[in-house]
Amino acid sequence: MELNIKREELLISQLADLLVNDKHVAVGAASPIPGAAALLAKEEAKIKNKRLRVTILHSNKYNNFTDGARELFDCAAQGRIDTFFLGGVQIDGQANINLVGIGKYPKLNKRFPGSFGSALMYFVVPQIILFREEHSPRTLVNRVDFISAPGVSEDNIYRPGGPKYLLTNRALFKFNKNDKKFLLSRLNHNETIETITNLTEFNFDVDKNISEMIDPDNERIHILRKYIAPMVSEFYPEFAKRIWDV
Amino acid sequence: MELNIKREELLISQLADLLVNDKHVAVGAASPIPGAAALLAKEEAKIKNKRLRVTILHSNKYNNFTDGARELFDCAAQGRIDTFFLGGVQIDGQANINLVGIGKYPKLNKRFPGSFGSALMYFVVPQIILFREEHSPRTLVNRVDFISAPGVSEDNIYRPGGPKYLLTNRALFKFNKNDKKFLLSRLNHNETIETITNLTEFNFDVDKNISEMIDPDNERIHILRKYIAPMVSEFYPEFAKRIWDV
Amino acid sequence: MNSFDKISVKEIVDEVSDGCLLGIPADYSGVPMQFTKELIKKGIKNLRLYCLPLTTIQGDMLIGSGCVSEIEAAAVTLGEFGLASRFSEAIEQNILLMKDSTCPALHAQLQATEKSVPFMPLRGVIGSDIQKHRKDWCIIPNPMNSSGIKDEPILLLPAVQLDIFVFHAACSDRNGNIQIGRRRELATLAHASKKVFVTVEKIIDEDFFENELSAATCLPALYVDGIAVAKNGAWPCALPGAYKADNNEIKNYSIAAKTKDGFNQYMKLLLSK
Amino acid sequence: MNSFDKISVKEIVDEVSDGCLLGIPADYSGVPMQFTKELIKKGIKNLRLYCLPLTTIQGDMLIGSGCVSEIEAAAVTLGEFGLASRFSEAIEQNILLMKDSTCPALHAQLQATEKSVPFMPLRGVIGSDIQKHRKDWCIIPNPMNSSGIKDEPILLLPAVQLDIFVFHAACSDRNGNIQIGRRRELATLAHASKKVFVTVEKIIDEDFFENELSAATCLPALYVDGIAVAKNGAWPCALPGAYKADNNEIKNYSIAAKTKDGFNQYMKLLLSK
Repeated sequence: MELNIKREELLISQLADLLVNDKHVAVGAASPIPGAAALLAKEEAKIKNKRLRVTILHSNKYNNFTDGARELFDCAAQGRIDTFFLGGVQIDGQANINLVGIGKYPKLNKRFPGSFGSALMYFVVPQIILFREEHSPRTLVNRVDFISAPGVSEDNIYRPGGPKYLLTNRALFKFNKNDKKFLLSRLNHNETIETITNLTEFNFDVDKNISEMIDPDNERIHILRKYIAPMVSEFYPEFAKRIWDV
Repeated sequence: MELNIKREELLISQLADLLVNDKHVAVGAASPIPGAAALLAKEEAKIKNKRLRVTILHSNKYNNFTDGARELFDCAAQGRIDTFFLGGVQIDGQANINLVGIGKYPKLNKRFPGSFGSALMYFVVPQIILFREEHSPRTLVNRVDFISAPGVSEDNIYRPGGPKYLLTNRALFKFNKNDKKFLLSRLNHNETIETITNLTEFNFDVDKNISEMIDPDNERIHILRKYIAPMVSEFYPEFAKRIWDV
Repeated sequence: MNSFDKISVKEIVDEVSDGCLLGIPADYSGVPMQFTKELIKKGIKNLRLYCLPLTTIQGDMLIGSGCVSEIEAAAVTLGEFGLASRFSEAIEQNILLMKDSTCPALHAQLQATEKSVPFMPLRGVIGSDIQKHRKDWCIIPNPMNSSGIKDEPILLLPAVQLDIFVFHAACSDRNGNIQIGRRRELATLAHASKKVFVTVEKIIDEDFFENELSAATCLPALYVDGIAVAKNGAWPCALPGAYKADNNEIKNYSIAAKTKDGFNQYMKLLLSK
Repeated sequence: MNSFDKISVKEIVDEVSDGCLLGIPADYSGVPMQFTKELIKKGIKNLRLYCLPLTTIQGDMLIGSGCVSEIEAAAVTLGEFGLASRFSEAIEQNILLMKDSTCPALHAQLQATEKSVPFMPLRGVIGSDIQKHRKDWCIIPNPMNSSGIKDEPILLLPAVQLDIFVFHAACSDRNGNIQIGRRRELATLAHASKKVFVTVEKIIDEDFFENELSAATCLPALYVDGIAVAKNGAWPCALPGAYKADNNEIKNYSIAAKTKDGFNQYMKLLLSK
């Protein structure tokens, strides 16, 4: 039987694939797709008798911290978080991210909330996955208007962490730290290198082994819909209702 | 009716007199006389409708802290502790204190426990009261063998706190910060300037208004024996038993 | 004498002076909304807000009401209800000074004051435009040999002491100890503030320090200058462990606040309640 | 898969290597005496002890048993039972390297590691002989303009990361979260250690995180590498909130330990139990 896989489920599945080697994944505010991916990866790890801890901020139940709001940052700085997700109003070709605004700072034309903890997390978490659903020339820009956190740093900067992937609703890029450049590696169904090139302002390389995103298999979809959906509905009720009607 | 006042009660009374303007007194480990003085001052403040907080470390009941062992030091550094007590294997005429040992460090002839938190507390608590029962040339020395915490500091050192008094079982000294010298101001009964001079290795000045220690009045003795003694017995049972048989 | 000062919300408001540096808790740590309404009624001016590390409706309302001249934060947002429009507009119109920061820096600056040291070091941040625009931050070569990286620049952040910090909590005990649970950033804010006031749902006739476990959930009374009872005092924000956010109300606010007029009408109604 | 690793005290001992830097809790924060006995039985050598901020019978026994080459502490003492004789004698005989420190410095060095910064500043201490003898500490001119004092020297302390930290606690929940109550210095020690093991009186079939207040009393399982049940595991030391110190036993120890022979006889009996 063919399952009708939703776009969000496909993205969740892509992200879950990136978490299989992790011991501790943390998810920040307003991130239902990364949150669902982390819980899915945790559930699949359990089946394989492996242990994956998931910390979802703004949730009480999936929040492992007891030392106040600073513990996320201390914990990450200690190297105890393997993967974290960041977004951006703008993301550029060197993986700089902008969460502050559009225009010439401080005189901005359009002000967004601010940089949150990105300016530390981007430096210390080994696998930062950039996640921005909107894939367009206004989000994936040549040069961000404001660097909330830089994609790369000089050699004399303490930086065990940094960008590893960028996922949009159209494509998955890997980030090549040495070339300071993204590498297009997976395409969503119906996308081509050409459509992605047209919708991306920055230049990127193309993986020799570029492929389509792999749909989640029946077992994963089963776990996602049966076990993960009700968990997600606890802290992202509107998202869970829209996608899974739970 | 004349009360038979014990030596320890007289010392407790001297210390309590020094706490009347305080809002928060903290007492470190192994200090039954300062602990009793702080609780006495608290009780007397209550009668005058004033509020005095007392923190006694190593007590659960009189410990106001919830941020772990560092909170005493943070709290003091914030200026939230008005009086703290320090002792010393040796105390010298410049109010340097030695809690480490006798001999030429690090090759000591006699090793004592160590400096505890004195090296910070002495700098940040406005009123440090040095308390050492034994008054002898081996405790009150010309120059300490090891400075756990210095009595005075240069002007460019952040130092809102420091020594204000030194109480022994024979005398009470004030410390003069400008002259870097102790001033003998109260004598225990049966002591004279001469006996104190003979038993003190360091030089000191003598207060023009030097007087005998004033015995606690009947009301204070009543409060001490009736209310404070049972409190003290909770965390210094042997001391309370010995002095008050409670 | 009581072991704490029980006062009114208005008396807390009286402690806030024009131009002072006010500590602002995040939406998850007890937002003192009833106090904020009274503060706006008073017509306070030129507040400088220090958010640990962000603010939602509290900061947006104060900004929209013209009470704020400066704000230091890692974010100002209405979360799932979108942008904080009064904040965004004030920045776009250049009438509000924003000291853009990042969460761990806001924590570290208060921890410096907590320890009474002049600065705290922080890793990361270097190379960001946040750092480039913060003239109160400085970078030095790492003076500590043992660090490992050659010629590593180290970012130093200045100690920040708040003039006043106000938050809302579920309860205090009879001695004025405040139950904060896991929200230990509230202790950091209190430690770093000259004055601390708390509004609570209720005062309980217990001594939280009688039990080691309940003691562990407290901010000790010694850091608190006054406590006022304010029933439902975080509304429409959540009070962790007590009640959830009134999302309908926050949504209504987010829609109204999109325009200056809509905000003014909303606030007129709110303050007349 | 269980959410934590339940192991034996012997398996914890196997994790301790000769020469490693071992974190030592104060007498008020859960001394792992059963573990310490097993460690001495194993014949561990050249331990470096980092005490937060002091040690009592645990440190003295390890020193007397020849397990320790170096100790960093603000004090080594048997408290009301007098000097820690094995420690004092080892210093007087010049066979133990003591890094004399002061309580807040020991806290700050771990907090630096907690934040992954190379150093922490500390006020006070300057002008003491503690500071003069610590070659790993450094003093710089205050680079932060806003501090107020002209030409102020500032003491910097290096970040210290422990190799292993072991403590004893009343209980863990079924997910491996450890109840530490107010003893939050245990969290700092855990955050700053590469490996963390805990002995507990019992494992309770509860989830401490189901309730905000009980969550506030925990060290989260994510910092813990293994848990062993050790009934009465702090004896003869106290376990705060659970049982008091066995003062008779500590007094017996303090008398026996006054001489090398007395100590050896005491230990022989203790280890044969």
